[in-house]
Order: sequence, then C-alpha cells, then structure tokens
Amino acid sequence: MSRNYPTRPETGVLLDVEDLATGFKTGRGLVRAVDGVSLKLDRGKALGIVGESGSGKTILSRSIMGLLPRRGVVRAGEVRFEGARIDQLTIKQMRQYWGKEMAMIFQDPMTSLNPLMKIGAQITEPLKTHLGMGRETASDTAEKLLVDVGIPEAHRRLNQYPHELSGGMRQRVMIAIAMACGPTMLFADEPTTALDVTVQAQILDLLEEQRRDRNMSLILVTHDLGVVAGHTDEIVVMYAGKIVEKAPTGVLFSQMRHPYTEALLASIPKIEQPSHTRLHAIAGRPPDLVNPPTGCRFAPRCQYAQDRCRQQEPPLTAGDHPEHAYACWFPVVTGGFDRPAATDATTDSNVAVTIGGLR
Amino acid sequence: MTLITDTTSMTPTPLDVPPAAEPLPKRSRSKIHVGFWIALAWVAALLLMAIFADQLSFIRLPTAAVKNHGRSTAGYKLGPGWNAWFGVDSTGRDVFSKVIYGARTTLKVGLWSTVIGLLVGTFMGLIAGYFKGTYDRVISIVVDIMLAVPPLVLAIIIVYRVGDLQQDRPGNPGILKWFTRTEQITVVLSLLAIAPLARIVRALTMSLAQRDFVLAARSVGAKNFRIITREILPNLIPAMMSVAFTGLALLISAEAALAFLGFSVETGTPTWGKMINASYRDMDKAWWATLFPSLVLFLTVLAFNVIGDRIARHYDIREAAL
Amino acid sequence: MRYAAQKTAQFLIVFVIVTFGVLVAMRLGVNDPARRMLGGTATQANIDAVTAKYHLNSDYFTQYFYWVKNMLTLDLGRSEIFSTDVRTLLRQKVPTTLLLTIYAVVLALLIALPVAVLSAYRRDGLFDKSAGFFSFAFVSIPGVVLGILLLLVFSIHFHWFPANSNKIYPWDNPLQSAKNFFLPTLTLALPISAIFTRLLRGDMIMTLQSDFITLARAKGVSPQRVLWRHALRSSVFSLLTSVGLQLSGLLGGAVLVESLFGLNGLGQMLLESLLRGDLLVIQTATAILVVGVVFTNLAIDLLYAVVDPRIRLARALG
Amino acid sequence: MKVVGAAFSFALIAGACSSKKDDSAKTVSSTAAATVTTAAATTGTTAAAATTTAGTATAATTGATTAVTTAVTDVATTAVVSTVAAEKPVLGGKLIVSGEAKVASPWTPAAMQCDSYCQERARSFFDPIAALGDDGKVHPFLASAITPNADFSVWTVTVRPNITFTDGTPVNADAMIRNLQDSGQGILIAGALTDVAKNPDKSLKIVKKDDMNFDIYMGKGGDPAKPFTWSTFDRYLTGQLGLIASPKWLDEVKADPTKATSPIGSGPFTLASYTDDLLVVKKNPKYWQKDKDGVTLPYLDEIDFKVIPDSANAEKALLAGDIDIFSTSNAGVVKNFRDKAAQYPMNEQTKQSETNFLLIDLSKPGPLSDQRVRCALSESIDRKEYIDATEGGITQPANGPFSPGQQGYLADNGLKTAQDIPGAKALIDDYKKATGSSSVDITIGFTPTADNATTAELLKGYWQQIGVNLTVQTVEQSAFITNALLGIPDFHMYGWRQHAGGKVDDQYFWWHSAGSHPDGKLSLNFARINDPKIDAGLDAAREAKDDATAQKAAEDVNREFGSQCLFIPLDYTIWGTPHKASVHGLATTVLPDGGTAQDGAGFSGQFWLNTIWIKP
Repeated sequence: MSRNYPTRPETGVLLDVEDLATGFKTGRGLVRAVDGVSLKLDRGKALGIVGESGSGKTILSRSIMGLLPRRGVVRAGEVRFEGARIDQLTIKQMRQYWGKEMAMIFQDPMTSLNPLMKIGAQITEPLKTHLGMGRETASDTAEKLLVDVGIPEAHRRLNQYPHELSGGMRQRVMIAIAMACGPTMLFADEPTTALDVTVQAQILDLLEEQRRDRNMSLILVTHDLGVVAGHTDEIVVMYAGKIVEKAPTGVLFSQMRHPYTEALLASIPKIEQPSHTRLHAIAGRPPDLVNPPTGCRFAPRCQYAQDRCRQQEPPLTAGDHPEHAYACWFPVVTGGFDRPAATDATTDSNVAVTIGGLR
Repeated sequence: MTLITDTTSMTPTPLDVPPAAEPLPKRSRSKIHVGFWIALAWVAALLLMAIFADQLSFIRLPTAAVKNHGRSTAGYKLGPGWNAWFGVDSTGRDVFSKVIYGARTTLKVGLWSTVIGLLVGTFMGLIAGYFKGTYDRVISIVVDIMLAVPPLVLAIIIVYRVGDLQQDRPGNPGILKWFTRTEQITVVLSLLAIAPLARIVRALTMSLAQRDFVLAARSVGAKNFRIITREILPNLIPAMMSVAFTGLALLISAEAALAFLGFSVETGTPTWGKMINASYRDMDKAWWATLFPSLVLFLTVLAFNVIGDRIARHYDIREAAL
Repeated sequence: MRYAAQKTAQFLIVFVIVTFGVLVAMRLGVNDPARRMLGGTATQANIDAVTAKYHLNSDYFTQYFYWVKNMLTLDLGRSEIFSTDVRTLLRQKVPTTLLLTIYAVVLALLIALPVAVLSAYRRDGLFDKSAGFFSFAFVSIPGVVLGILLLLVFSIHFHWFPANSNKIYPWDNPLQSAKNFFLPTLTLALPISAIFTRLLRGDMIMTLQSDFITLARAKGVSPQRVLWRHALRSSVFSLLTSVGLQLSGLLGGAVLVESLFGLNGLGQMLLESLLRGDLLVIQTATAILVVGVVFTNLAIDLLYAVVDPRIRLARALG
Repeated sequence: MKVVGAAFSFALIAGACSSKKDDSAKTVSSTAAATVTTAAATTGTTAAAATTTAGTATAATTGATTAVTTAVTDVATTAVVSTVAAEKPVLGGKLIVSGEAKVASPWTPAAMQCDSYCQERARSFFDPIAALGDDGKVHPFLASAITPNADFSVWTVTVRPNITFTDGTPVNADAMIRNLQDSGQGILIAGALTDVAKNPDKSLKIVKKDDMNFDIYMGKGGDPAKPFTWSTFDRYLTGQLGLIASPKWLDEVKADPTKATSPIGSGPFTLASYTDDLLVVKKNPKYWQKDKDGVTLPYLDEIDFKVIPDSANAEKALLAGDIDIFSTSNAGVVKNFRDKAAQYPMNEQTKQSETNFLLIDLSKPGPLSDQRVRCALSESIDRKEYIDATEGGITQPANGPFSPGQQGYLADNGLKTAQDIPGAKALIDDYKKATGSSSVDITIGFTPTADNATTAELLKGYWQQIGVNLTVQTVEQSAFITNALLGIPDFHMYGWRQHAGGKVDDQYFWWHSAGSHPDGKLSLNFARINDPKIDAGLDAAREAKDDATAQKAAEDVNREFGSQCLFIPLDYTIWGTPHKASVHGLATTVLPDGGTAQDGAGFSGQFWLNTIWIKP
C-alpha cells in the first residue's frame, strides 16, 4: 500500500467505476440515490459531474470514495482504483487511500473545516497520519503547503482558527489539506459555490494549477455548467441518480443532446445575477428516488416529453462523437454549433424561447 | 484519448434490498408508540384508582388495620399476597391501599405545582423573551437568583420556615395557618419549577419572535398582546407540554426527596416518599413495604418522562433546549 | 473586560439578594433570634452578647450589613448548636460534599463519554438501543429509590461496601475512602450520567453529520481520532451547560444521599442547622453555596471559551 | 423500629435521659441535649444511670448467650459479662465504637451538654469521683472514700492519693472542689441540687478539711441553716457532676475557650483528636488503675468514637465490620441482634430503663388539664400494635414512669393499658358535655424521625376514633427540649423518653412542684406537675433512711401517676449493646475498692471502656 507518488505511472486509467449503485434505507423505503453509474477517469485528467442538488452527484463522489456511512446504506457495483477493487474494503483498509491517494474538498469551507481546531493542526493531521511526520516537519510542510495555495503570512495562519480567515482563504486551506499527502485523485464537491464570483475563478485556477503540477486526477462536482466548462476534460451530467449525458467538455457544449443538459446550460447565471438562485431555474423538482417514475426520469419536467418518454426508459446511446453518449428518446439540437441528425428529434426550437419557458 | 470510456449499463442495477420492504426505522417508531401508550395507560390507571379509591371495593382505607386470621399484622407480619397485594407496612396497614391513596397526594401535589410553575414560568419567560430590554434583564436576574440556590436546599428552607411560622408562637404571622401542609409543599415545589421553565420559554420566545410569521404579523400592525397570544403562545404549546411532563416527573421525585428528609404533608396523609422513609430501614426483613412504593414512584416518573419525551420527539423539540 | 465587569456585577447582585433573602427568611417572625441560636438554656448575658454582636435588634438591613462585615473579616462566628466555630465546622463539612460532588460528576462523565460516543457512532445499533433504554431508566429513577436499591444490593446483601460511609478522606486512607464514597457517588452519578449520555449522544449525532467530520474521515484520520478529537469537542456544549447545572445542584442537593449514607457534609450541616435554628450557619452555608454555584457557572462559561475559539473572539470584542 | 412515643428521653439525674433522635436511641444521659445545661444533668445522671445498668447487664447476657458463658443472675446484682471469664485479657488493639449523638463539645464537665454517648466518651479521659457497683451501691472511684455523717446531711470525700492528671497536676481536694463548684453553677444543676447547702455567694457549701479531704453540706432548699437528710446524694457523684478535669486546663479554657475541645483529665485514655464526627483517644500509659492481676489498665491502645446517628445504619456498620460495638435503644435493632447472638453477642438492658411516654404540659389550659381527656387518650391506644409497629414487638407496654426493677414499680398502678375505644369515647363525650366544647383539638410535638412519624400516624388514627383531632408538629431535638423546658410553643404534648433510674429520688426534681414553673420560665419539671401527693411521696423517699419506707413512698407516687394519667405511657425502653465476638471485658470492670462495676456505670446504653480488650 505504501506507494510513493514519484514512481507512479504518468498515464493510464486511474479510476474505473462500473455500474455503481447506492441507496439509503429510510422509513419510507430505499432511496436510490445513485443508480447504475459507470465511468472511467485517466490519470491527470479532470472530470466534471454536473446536476442539480438531489441528482446524486455528491453521493456518487462519496460513494466512490467509500465515505458514506456503512449502516443504512446499500452499495452495489464495482469501483477500481489503480486497478484494484476498493468497494469492498473495510474502513481500516480505506484509510490507506483516504487523504493519501484520494482527497476531497467541500462546498462550504466554513462548515467543513473544524471550527475548533487550529488550521495548522488540521493540515498536519494527514501528514502525521500518513507520512509519519513529526511535529516540526509536519508544521514546516504545512507552512509550505499554505504558501503553495497562495496564502500570505502562512506561518501566522497556522495558529489561527478557520473563523479568522476569509471564505476564499478557507477554501485555499481546504485545498492545502487535500494536497497535503499528494493524492492522485481529488474530489472537489462544489468547491466554489459558497464563494464570491471573483474568488471562484481564483480557486478554480488554483485547483487547475495544482492538478497539473501534481499530475493529479480531479472530479469536480458542481451544479454549474459554467464552472466545469473551462476546467475539465470531460463532463458527466447526472439526473435522479443516473447519467443522462456525458461527453468531452468541448463536445458537450457544442452538441448537447439531452433536454436536461440544455436546461442546466440555460440556467448558468448572468453576471449580474446573485450566484445562488440558479437551480430553481428548472421548474419542478427532482423525482422521488424511492419510487422513481417509469420511463424517463426527467419526463415529468421535460418540455419535450412525449408518451414514449413516460413509458420507456431511454438507454444511453452514443452520439455523433465517439465519446458522446446521452439517454433521451428525443434529443435536442442546441446551440447552433451542430444540426441535429436524429430522425425523431424535436422540431427546431428557438433556444431563447425554450429557456424562457423553462423558467 | 478517452477520458470516460463508456457507460456500459443501460438498465438500473437491482439493489440488494427490495425497496418495498419497510426496514428498521418504522418498527422502532412503532415501538416508541407502544411505550407511550403503556405510559399513558399506567398514569390513567393510577389516576382513576386514586380518584375513585373510596368507591373501589378492592382498595382498603389507608388507615384500616389489616387482619390476618383475625390477628393484627403490625410489624410487617403480612407479606404480599391475596389478602394484601403489596403486603402490609410496620403499622399493619395495606401497602397497596396506601400506595393508591399516596398517588392521590403525590399526583395532586405534582400536578398542581407543575401547573402553577408553568403559568408563572411561561408568563415570565414570554415577557422576557418578547419584550427583551429591561424586562429581560430583571427577569433574568430573578431567574438567576432562583437558580443560585440548589433546588432541594431552597425547598427545605422554605418548607421548614413556613412550617415554623405556622406554629403558634407570639409574633408569628397567623396568615400561614390558612395553608394546609399539602398546599405549602405544592407552592414550594412550584417555585422550583418556575426558574427553569422561564428560561426555556424565554429562549423559545426569542427564536419565535424572529420568525417570519411573527414579523409578518407585526408588519401588519398587530398589537403585542395579540402577537403573544395568537402567534407565539400556540407555537410554544408543544414544547411546553413536553416540558410539563418532564417537569412533573422531576417534581414528583422532588416531593419524594422532601418527604424522605422528613418534610412532608400532614400526618395521616400518605405519600410515596413518606412510605419509603417509614420503611426503608427495614428493607432487609420487609422488602415489600419499601420496594412497592419505590417501584410505583419510579414507574410513574418513568411514565411521565416517556410521555414528555414522546411529545418532544413528535414535535421535534431538541433536548438540549430543555 | 466588559465581559468580566458584567459577570462580576451579575454575581454581586445575585449574591446580595440571595444572602439577604435567606437572612430575612430565617429571621422573619423569630422573636428572639439569639435565644434560638444559643438554645433554651443560654444565659441572658450570652444572649445579650450575641444580640449585640450581630445587631439582632436592628432592622434587617443593619443586620445584613454587619453580617457582611463579619464575613469580610473572615469572622464567621461560632455555632452553639455544633459547639464549634463555624470556620472549623466548614473545614470539616465542605470537603466531604465537594469530594462527593466532584466524584459524582467525574464518574458520570466517565460513564457518559464512552457510552454516548459509541452510541452516536453506532447509532440505532444494539449498544445504542440498550444504552438508550438504561439512560432513560436512570434519568427516571428518583435518587431515593436508587440509593436504597444500591444499599440493599451492594451493602446489605453482598457486604461489598459499607452502608454507613463514615467519611474518610482520600489523603488519609485512599482505599477505604474510595470504598466509603463509592455507593453515594454511584447513587448521584448514575442519573447524571444518563442525562449526560442523552445530551451528548444527541449532539454527537448532529456533529457526526457535519461536513468537517466527513472531511476528517476523508483525510484518513482514524475513526477514534475522528470521534474523540473532532466530533466530541464540537458536541460538548450542551454537556458543559449540564455539567454546570449538575455541579451546582449537587453542592447542596447531595443532602439526600448524605443522609441516606450517613455522610456528614454540607447538606447535612445545612439541614441540621436549619432544623435547629442556627441562623448563622445557615446564612454562611447558603452564602458558600451561592458562591459555589456562581463560580461553577463562571468556570463553565470560561470552559466554553476554552473549547470554542469563536466565543473567545466574541467576548474579546465585547 | 424505634420508639415512637418517646421523641426524647431525658434524665438529668439518673442518666435516664436518652433521647432518640433518629431512630435510634440517643441516650442522653445527662443531657438534656444540647440545650439543657449541663450541670444538673451531670449530677443526676450518674445515679440514675447506674441503676439502670445493673438490671441490664443481666438481661443482656441471657439474650446474648452464645459466646457468653456467663452466668446470669439475679437482676439487681449482677453484671454479667459476656466474655469468657477465665480468658486472659490481651493488651493492645484499637476499638471502634459508634454512637448517635454528635453534640458534645466543650468538654469541661461543668459545661458539657451531654447525652449518653457523650458521657461515655467523656469517661475515657475523665475519671468520676464515684461509680456504681453491680450491687447497686456507690463505690468510691477517684475518691478513696465517700462517707456521710449519721443523718446523711454532710458527706465527706477522701481523695485517692498519688494520682495525677495527664498534664502532671495532682488530683487533690482542691482539684475536686474546683470541679464541683464549677458544675454547681449551671442552670439545670442548680435545679437538681436544690437541697445542697449554698454559701451566701451562691456557691455550694463545700469545706476543704485538708489536702485530700473535704465535706459537702446538705441544706433544705439550699439553706445551710437547715441541715437536710439526703441519703442518696452520693449517687450524684457517679455522674457528670463527679467527673473531674484538670484545674490547670479549666483555667486555660477560661482564658481561651477554644481549648475546651482538648480536655485533660486523669482517665484511662487521653484525647488524640476531636472533630464533630470522630473522637480518637489513646491509652494513658500512666493510668493509675490496675486489674486484679496487677496489669495496668486500660488494655486497649486506642479507641475511635465515631458518630452514626441512625441505629439502623450503625447496625449495618457493625455487620459490615466498620465498627466493633455500639449501643442502641432501637428495639428493632436489638431484636435483629438477638437473632445473631452467635456472631454478635449483645448486652441487653431491660430493667430500670426509661419509659417512652407522651409528656403533657399540664399547666396549659385546655382539654389536657382534664383528667378524663388524659385517661381517654391513654385508653384509646393499642399499645400492642404500637409496639409491633415501632418497637419490633419486643418491648413491654408501660403503665407509668416506673419501669420494672425501679423502686416503686407496680404491675398494676391503676392505669389501664389495654385498648378500650368505647370507654375512651365515653370519657371524651362526657368531657365535651361537661365543658360544652364541640371538639377536642390537641397539638403534639415529635422530633423528626421516621419512627416518630409512624407513632404519630397511629396516634392520629386512635384519637380520631374517639373524637379527638390531633395536629402533629415536628421539631428538631434541641429545639424540642428548649420548647419543653420553656413551654414556649403551643404544644400540648411531646413524644418523650425519660426516667430511667433505680431510686425514685433520682426523679425528684423532674416531678416535684419545686421544679415546676409556668410556661415561659425554665422548668425542669417539664410536665409542670403540681400534685401534692407526688410531692409528698418524693419528699418522703428522699428523707427515708430505710428502703421499705422509700419503696412505699415510691409506690404512692406511681399510683398517683396511674390514676391521674399525668403521663400517657407507651412502653419501656430496651437497650442493647451488640458487638463483635472478638470484643471482651464489657462488664468485668473491677472497681478500685474491689467491687465489680455496674455495667456502663449505670447509664443506659453505656459500657466501661477501661477493661475492654480485643481477642485478635
């Protein structure tokens, strides 16, 4: 288990998720939060997982990492990391991966940093745990990490508490913590949502920079297509626990087929809008995952839904681009980048109107 | 280069657990229900027996000597059995009957002191929490003062002094003679309940007063009185109900403690605490005379706690607030 | 600074009102307090001396003034009832109650911490459920009943512990002292530990759901460290409040246990002096209790700040 | 378990006083508890107490049987020892004793406010002038002789030579006179010593003859001009009045009252430490007394006197091995130890002990000043039930303040002890008709113990049946005694226990109208009895020069109690002193003049300390 990252291969498949399903037992029944998701991620690449809240994207990332509670949670499918299955491992075994091989950062650094612990202690914790560093070394390393993530007066910060820092600083600290042991894989769960627009860009750039420097893979989980647009190599769009569309980033934006993706795109905020209202842009709510609707799960909210949509569930089908796939009986043609080819595609619609209607 | 290779599965993966089966949580919920109903039944049965004790033929008068084959049973001469279900105490009286008549006193004292404490405490807490400012400061100090003396000590001092002042001694204000011993104990116990209740109500009121519906009511020009009675008070009720039952449980224990220390109601009126005090030294030879009143005391306290807890859960009131 | 000033003012107000209240309560309607304090056979000269010393003929405010004055000069007076000076008396009684109180709360914490942490960690598991059942039972069991049961089982039946805990201090004979204090401590500690467990478990469950716990796990920190270092500390606030309440409650509230187990502490002394009408001892004892309660609250307040740096900040800013 | 009725027992003189505080019995011998001043108590104490004992020991033996080989004998005579007589005492060891009372404190014999347990502790470091023998007679102890003149009006005390207090001061006539004079100034003792002649300055008329001899003069009403025959005066010297402390220490205490807690006497032990809860005494290596084999007493190295106020707790403590010995008047506890005699031998005292009764303040206007009401209250009581409920069923119903073995005891003194509700009701109805009152309301005071509460419940029930309303007030013991002494609060009755003793003279000032003062004034005659027949009987007994005369006078007094229902008697106290089987020598004390000491020096619930030894 004690691999040293300098000797790691530079390329190749790092993460291979196959048919992953995750459910929560509740009083009402089983909530199928993630339902048959498969994906692969190469070393050094960035994958965006996009969807509204409740689409299962956060659960997916935690499920891959094995961070969900064991009690009351049902997991099926396979997760391979560097070729080894990790979905069956015990917590004790998983700890060899956590922090060392895989790290995670969260949406709100205020609640995800321990408010009662000094920043220094929080950064050195994984260093001591995984790399066996002593106090002094760990502290020095922590300071360097802080410098790395662009925090001024790094030394002084070590003795400060999270509440003494600004939001952006806190998120940099989070990144420093995640980077501490040089993980090969980073999950970033809505890393910029709680931040100011200006700071958002800085943080995303920082993540990008760190990823490139360390040849690290990144899974960027967000509800905001705008965020993933410039910072990922590939994008997966999730709805109701399933992948509804996936493609390399450029392809997705030029040839998006799924109405849900389209709606998400439409909900990207205009500059002048406050950053928190976006997802309400799609009318209706995600379906009940205990008893999901038959047919396409997006159908009840879909502008273009037809009878077939409500009866039969569309499979993921390949798009024009070899790496493009989507699950829709009546894919949309958007953006004017590319004309629809499918026969049963809906008639040409005016995007602006559609968006207006969706709101 | 392909980042994402492919999604293979087109159909949902069946999960291990069939979704229809209603798993654990539901069962545990219904279990709580059972406990709640048992608790309620226990309290109801006790109350009914206490109220109708005089009419029920299986309940003797607490002063009636129990005879066994025509002979006195004084000195614990009869254990639990058909003749006396819970046995007899040192005076040869039926422990069961005394427990039932004791329930009369104990519950009366407990209920009334809870009601009084609730009324006063709620009033104080509402005023402090709603108007804040000077009201709050004054009431908070009053509450602090009441909490600065440990409750049992406070109770002992007051009960003792009230009893002392009742004695016919030149210079004693005769007014206290109007209160029976039972009433004195009730009032003292209610004093114990006021401060903690006022604190809780104050905190709840403060948070309620920030809520949208109150702000809305205020913005349309509703009067304070109306806001308090129509908007805040009704929202306090679930929490207060829960607190009242928990408080009742505490006050019953407190009454027992006082009685155990010798501060109890009039001679001739049984209470559980008194019964325990009278017989616990003889536990080794007559366990029943101590155990049954203790058990009934425990179960009753438990029952009220269960009821309070259940209400709290139902309305999702956090325990920490209490 | 403002915080300190506020606290001091609050303490003074509470202290003055409570002690003055006790003074009035104890003397109201007592015709000849000196005779009451000295007993029926005191000589007139003795009575006059005491009356003069404590200004018992004056109004209550004057009496209070002189009482405070005597207290400030550490002249606690003499108790005829206990036939000793009050300072000696306190030296004998206070350690007992203090020990009992501290033992009880410490034992309660020793029980509650692991139980609550484990319960929260394996929420709804078998351990959690049985712990929940027991803590509910212990919360509901009146002190009298519990004490009696413990006595019956461990002392009368098994003879493991003395029934009458004649006090022996740990610095005199640690083993015997531990034996003597065990049952009374347990009687006090079990219900308290149940309260603590319930509070802490609830808060732990909330804490364990927060992001920073997930983050800590994602760092690869051991579950033990996650629970004890990260989760526990953030979950202790209700517990701290409760510890404060219990400590101050126990200072005077141990009367029952003191009397049941024959431990001769502050509570017993208070009870006895009350019954015998020794005004001085009651006032002094109450004053000590009030100071004890207020200081406990203060200590808890300070502990909040120790645990949570944000509170420190808020207080520093005033 | 305990005696209900007697909330308190009191025996200034004869050691009769025991009070029951918790449930247990606290014997206050002389004391009147904290309140009462001591001196009187002192005096009286001894005598009465002594009496008690004699009976006791015997009984005890019987009960205890097992380990005890002893032969028991006739009551008056013998103190039976619970030990095997032949065994040789072992030196050394530590005895742990417990008792009920906490209060003691200033240890100056004149100021001690002492109950029985306090007396017992005091006798570990103080020696008395005289002690009672198991023959019921007074034997000199720290004195070498105590001799009256022909008409018992002057008593000469000769001091035993070559004894020093533990601070080196010699024990001589000056030391004894100093102590007696100090003790003679107490409020209570003045009440008890009315017939000791007084000097113009109120001091006792005691005349020093030489360094080792002095005379004490009797005078009717204290008048030195009226020499008075007091044939039993020497009994007083066996009690608190007879305890002799170092005069040097007494002077030091005068200068610095805090020294009062470190007493110095000539006793078998010296005080090592004293707190409210624990008194530790260590062997006095230079003690003057030797046993019959010439071994210097005491045998023990150390005694720890603990305080366990509740006899039930003391019982548990003995069973758990925490203590070695204790005394109790809690009949339930005594009963329990009767069943455990093999492991825990017990000395029992059943004769000449106190009576539990309801003390009536006869001077209060109201229903209780009427003999019919008093007798009705008495007749309505089911004493058997009361004894079963509170005394473990082992005590005997009482018909008056004279218990079996006491001078004047009668199996039938005219008071009906069987319950008779109709008869009692008739008396009350009669009273109501005669006085036109519609209800009879009575207030009774008890000390706050569980057994007293039980008694109160029972009484309330009995009296309800005959149309009497009872209000019960509980008052703590010391206040209780004050209340009774001064008649302050509006109690009509008190639960009480008192009047142990051998001779009726021991009770003189409790019952004589000379000791009776109206409410508000201190009255040793608590009941404020003002009855010519009783006065006459008491006077006759005091002056009687032969036993028969005294006996007859005592019986007259008893009959008067019975017919007038001056007290409402409940039952007679039983005392037990259970101990570990390893404790020996409880009643083998040999007095300096060769006689055997009466068990416990004649105090209810006490035992001699200097000859106790522990078999390892």
